[in-house]
Amino acid sequence: MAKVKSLADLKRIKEEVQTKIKLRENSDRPEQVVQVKVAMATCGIASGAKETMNYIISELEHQAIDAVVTQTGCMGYCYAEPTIEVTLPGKEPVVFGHVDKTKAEEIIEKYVKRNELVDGIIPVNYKSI
Amino acid sequence: MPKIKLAEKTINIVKEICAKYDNNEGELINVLHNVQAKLGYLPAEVQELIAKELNSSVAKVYGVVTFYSFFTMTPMGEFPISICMGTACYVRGAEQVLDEFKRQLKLEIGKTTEDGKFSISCLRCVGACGLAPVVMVGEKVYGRVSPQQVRKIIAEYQDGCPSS
Amino acid sequence: MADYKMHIMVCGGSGCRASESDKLTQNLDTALQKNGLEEDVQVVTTGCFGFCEKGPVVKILPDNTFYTQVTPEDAEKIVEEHIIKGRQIKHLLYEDPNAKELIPDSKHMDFYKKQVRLALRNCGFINPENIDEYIARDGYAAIGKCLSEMTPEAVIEEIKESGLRGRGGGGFPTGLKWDITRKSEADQKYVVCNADEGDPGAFMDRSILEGDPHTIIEAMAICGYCIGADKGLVYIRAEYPLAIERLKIALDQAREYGLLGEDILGTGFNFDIELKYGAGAFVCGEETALIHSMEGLRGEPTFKPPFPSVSGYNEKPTNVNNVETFANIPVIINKGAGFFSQIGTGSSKGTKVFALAGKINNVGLIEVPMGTTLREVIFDIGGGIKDGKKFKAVQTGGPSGGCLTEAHLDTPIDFDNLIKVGSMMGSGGMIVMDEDDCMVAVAKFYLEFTLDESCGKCSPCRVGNKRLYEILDKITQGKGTKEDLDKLRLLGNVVKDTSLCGLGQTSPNPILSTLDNFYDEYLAHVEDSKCVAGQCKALMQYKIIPDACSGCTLCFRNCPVGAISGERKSPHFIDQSICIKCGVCYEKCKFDAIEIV
Amino acid sequence: MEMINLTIDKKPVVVKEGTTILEAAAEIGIKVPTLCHMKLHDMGIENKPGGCRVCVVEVEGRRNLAPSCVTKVEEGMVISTSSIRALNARRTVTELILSDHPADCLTCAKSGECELQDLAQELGIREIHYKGEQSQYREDTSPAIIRDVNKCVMCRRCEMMCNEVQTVGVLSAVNRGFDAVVAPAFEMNLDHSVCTYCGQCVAVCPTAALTEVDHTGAVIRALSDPSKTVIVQTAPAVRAALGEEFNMEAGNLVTGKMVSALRQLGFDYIFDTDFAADLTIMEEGTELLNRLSKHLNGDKDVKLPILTSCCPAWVKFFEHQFPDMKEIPSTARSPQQMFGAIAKNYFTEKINVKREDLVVVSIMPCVAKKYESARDEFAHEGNPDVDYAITTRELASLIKLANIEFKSLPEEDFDQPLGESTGAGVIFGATGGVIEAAVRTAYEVYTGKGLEKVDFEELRGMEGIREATIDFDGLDLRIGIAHGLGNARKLLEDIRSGKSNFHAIEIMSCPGGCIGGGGQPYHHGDASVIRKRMEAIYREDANKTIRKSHENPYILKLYEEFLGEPMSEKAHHLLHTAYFDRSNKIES
Repeated sequence: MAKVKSLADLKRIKEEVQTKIKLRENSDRPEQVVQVKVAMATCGIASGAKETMNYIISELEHQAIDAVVTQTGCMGYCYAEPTIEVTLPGKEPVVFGHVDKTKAEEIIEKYVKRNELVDGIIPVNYKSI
Repeated sequence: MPKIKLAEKTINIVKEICAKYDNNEGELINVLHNVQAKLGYLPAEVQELIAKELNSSVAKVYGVVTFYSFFTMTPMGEFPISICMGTACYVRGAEQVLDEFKRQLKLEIGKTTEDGKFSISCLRCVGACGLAPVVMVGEKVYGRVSPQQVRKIIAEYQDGCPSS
Repeated sequence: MADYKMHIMVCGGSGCRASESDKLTQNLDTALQKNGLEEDVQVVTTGCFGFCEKGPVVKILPDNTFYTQVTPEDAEKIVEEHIIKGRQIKHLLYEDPNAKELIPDSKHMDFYKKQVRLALRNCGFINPENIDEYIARDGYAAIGKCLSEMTPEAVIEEIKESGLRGRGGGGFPTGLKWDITRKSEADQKYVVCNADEGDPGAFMDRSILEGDPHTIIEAMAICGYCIGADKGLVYIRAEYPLAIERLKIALDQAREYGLLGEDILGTGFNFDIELKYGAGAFVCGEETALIHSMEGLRGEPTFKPPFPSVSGYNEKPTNVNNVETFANIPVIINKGAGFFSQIGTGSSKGTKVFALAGKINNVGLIEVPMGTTLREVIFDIGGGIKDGKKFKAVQTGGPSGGCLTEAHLDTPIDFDNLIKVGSMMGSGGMIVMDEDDCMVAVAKFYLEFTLDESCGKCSPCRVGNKRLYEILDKITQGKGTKEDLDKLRLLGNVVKDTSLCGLGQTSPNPILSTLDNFYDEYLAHVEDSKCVAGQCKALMQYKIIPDACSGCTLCFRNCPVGAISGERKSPHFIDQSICIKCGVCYEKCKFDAIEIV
Repeated sequence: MEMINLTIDKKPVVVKEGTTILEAAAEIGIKVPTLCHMKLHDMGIENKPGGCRVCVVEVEGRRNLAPSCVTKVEEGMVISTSSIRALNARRTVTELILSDHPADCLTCAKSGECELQDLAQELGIREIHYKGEQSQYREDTSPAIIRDVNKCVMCRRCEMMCNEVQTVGVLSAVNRGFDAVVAPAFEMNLDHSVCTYCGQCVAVCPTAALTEVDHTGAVIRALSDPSKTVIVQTAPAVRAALGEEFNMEAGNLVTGKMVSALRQLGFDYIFDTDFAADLTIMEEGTELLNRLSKHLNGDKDVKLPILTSCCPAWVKFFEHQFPDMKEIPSTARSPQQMFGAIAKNYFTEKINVKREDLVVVSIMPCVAKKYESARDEFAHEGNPDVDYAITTRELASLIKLANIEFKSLPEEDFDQPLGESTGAGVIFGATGGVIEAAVRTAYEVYTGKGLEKVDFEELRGMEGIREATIDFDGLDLRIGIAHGLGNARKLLEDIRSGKSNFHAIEIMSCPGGCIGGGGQPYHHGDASVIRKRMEAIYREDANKTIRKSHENPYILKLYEEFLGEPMSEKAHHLLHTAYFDRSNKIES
């Protein structure tokens, strides 16, 4: 193990290890970060929810967007699987259907980063899942 | 002056531990901890030896041994039973549990059964207050113990082998 | 580095570990491997979550699902249901004791809502055996800042400004203490961390050491820098094996990283830490006694002055602070004195950790801002009294503190307020009592503790506490007189006024406060031979109500001493001369046919 | 040094910085009662654990009462030593101590001398309000000291003496809380321990937790047995202190009255240990010169320094703690034992009494002498050379018992032949005295010249360790002196490590020498008493016509008639001894 010889060394190590606990830090303050819930019931998994989730997690991390990506049970929109719910800080949750990799990319680029609306929103009246 | 008899192995253990602490009198408590961990208790002869090794007086060593409740001069049972008497355990009935152990084993606190199997002692808060009242047998922790469970706990060890 | 998508946080505190949380961790790992998820999900053993009542506790991130009383056998289900299928496991969720509903998310638990975690900031959050996780949480940034940007005087000034007061009980201003030690000239000085937590029912220091050992190491180094010491000593209870183990690991890691040892962070500052073990003596919480114990002597206190800051360990200037005090230091340095001092009350800044115990729903470890009321702590965070019973008293400050009543529930908790109402902060034990607790017996319990723990050096504590205990015992036996109550008060005051150290100076507090607040209960014992709470066995009898007794023989069969006689289907009878008042019959009776009189 | 202004009981006081409240109060004549505190001025001995809490006083502005013995004065302090609060606390604390103390004052060995009894009296305690369980320890009787731990008040004085002053390390506080007492390891009996019986614990104990074994009854029985001839010897330090027991000023020499009292008590012959001290000088001095000349001639087998061996506690001390050096001390027996041997072997012949019909009683300032007289090697077929050794205090109680009005007794002389002594024999009672006596004789023998001045001031004093060089006509004789076993230990460790370059060392176990012995009237913490006794000893020496041992005519006669010459075979047999290794052996 390398010695920490200076303050700069310490900062470097901190940056290196920060990602290790990023997930924990974010989950401790979900309301301050982007929250994504992926419906992951049998129907979801069958239609590729797992791949979608993996993609979202790695993409958000890659782009250094603080987010919490969780899985949830069936949202009740089996016809539109994979479905995800996205909550931006201070905003109401929005549910998207048929989210494959391409769609996910679009959601991240447009909705998450620029707050522009994209197609595929499932208009519903529910509080949360 | 009566000669003090100790097994050679014991002498070596004690000397080694004292040497580890540079035979420094100021490390007496650390030395006692180590010796008790090895021998299980601190008999008079061992205290004499420690005093000699640390160039201290045996009265002083004994004064320290009798000051701290962690140190004991009587060998503990094969299965030492410790009942937590911390406040949390107390208010949740530790005393009744203790009484039951005493009654079942016909044993007083700090004593060991004739067969050397069990000894009873009280502890101050093991920090498992959420499980109060707590009983420890050796390293094993029993939580939320009721007096009715005491017989069962003892039975676990009666055959000489704890069912884990 | 594998990027984990989920973290399973398993409490590895002593309490949860006693309920096999380590086996649970193993099983979780196995189950993850079985499902090929070891790259996606990380199992983290953390320090205490605080929610000890329902241990072992498991928290799943990022969704903050909070599982309680999890057994090793539940591991597979957690992986298969929750991790893979995203379904919460209902029976492991925490049920709000009052609203009777399941709480899926720790963010919604009353227990956590009102807490502000500074000293406990990393407990339950990081793996205490991994220095990297500590560093990721700004660990060692504070010592870095001190060494590179601040003079020792500036650091002390910052601590002074923060208003931090010693959390071990005395409440002495920490910055001032450091300043005095700094100004004592000597060739060698010492930093001592008092980790000999001995209050029955208090375990905050243990939890910090188990959950976040590096914060203590860092804070001690900062203190060493400020006072001019290159040696630190942690005086730790030998009864805390897990804390010792974690601290040792942390020390090794810090040394390996060069954060302890010579030339720390290239600044020329040297500091290292050695462990010294306590051996079961409550009085060693008193700093002079602690120092004598570290020197290999009987842990007897000596008169102050000289204070340890002037002449302590090996007669060198020694700064003694307790664990929780140290745990606040990095926060103050990193976030600034202003951040810290805006929390709390006028005279007591920051937060305080309490160990909630007794007849309360949520037994555990909590941290709240100074100034939080007892009511908030007991009823909101603590979830109220167990089994719907009535709140009677809360004991704060351990054996040195007093019993407070309903009337004090809205008192904002801080150092001075508690003293004003006849108790004290102490190290933070908080024991809640309900209607079944006899206050005379409670006072006796505490006195028995002090009696056991008195070092015997000064006469008022050695003999005075014995006499106080004997009087209390007499009262609980129903043999007390009204004159005895006056004696308790008179003698208690003298013991307080004349004892050598804090132990004797506070030992009568449980008696004096119960006399003040529950005088009627004492009076009932001595005048009517009645124990209202039904706890003093000598003063009560179990009797069978013939009309209610169905003659089921259940009591009869369960009586351990054969004191109950009677025929099936006809009312039973308890022979009072044989009865040991164990209460088994009372508990067993299904017809409420046994009364306590 | 800075001066501090404060007010005690409304009186202004100015004292030096660092003064305690207790001392400051004393300066204006206010005596705050104490129990555990004890300070032996100019001996560097102080006991102030601040534990008894009897001396608490009220300091304005402080939350708690302050123990005056350890609280230092501060500028502007306002103190009340007798406010209701302080008085109530003081009385309550004393009552608490009494509540765990046997109330057998009327028959207690310490009655009349007990500091706790005095305190209770002073505070006017007539009732103990807080009664309860009392400690129950067994009594421990050794050849010299009785421990009655039930009377221990945890003042810690004995522990301090035993560990810090004497470094014997037999006593320690043991157990804790209500059970805490001072005791030997494992609460073993003293006679199983390394106790030297120096008796300094007895000398400082405020109560009767530590007292000497009482032999007065046995002495009375011997005196009343017509078949016995009972003779008595009195140690030099006794005459300088006995008067204190009869309310006489410390430092009064009561030699003549003491002789007179002993005669009234019925002793058949009143002899003097000083005579035997002179004899000791003849033997020890000769041994010193022998060893010295052999050493100077290059004999490597001869070890120097030579150490004195008069003090039985010191002998037992090195037998336990420095057994590897047991060849170094002089083999000469102590004066008490030389006297016993001469009495039972020579004097019996003179008066034609059988050995078993002669009872030798010694009056000693010492409790270790009881042990010494009981050592096996000092008995012949079970009959000891010295039958009973009683302390100065025990003699006083015998005198009181016999209704003797001590103060008005006439001065009488010792009997002969064993009652004649020189000034050299007298000064054995004070630290430095034995070596000074030895020097007076050795000088003249070694150089063949007469001393012009017999007073060696450089060997006297109260310093714990002293050294001096005496010019022996060209030979610089280097002398070391230690009193108090802790000081002795330092010199011994120097010898062991080869650092010592002394030719001769005198060691006495008790601070001040025998005048401060464990069997002397209680000093109650007043060290000036010991100094006054010392002055008395040197006064007695100065007043003697013969001041050198080798000029004692009866000594010369004894050699002529009986012993031959110093170190002769007979002398060796009767006047010398050997030492034993009493160290703890740990074996497998």
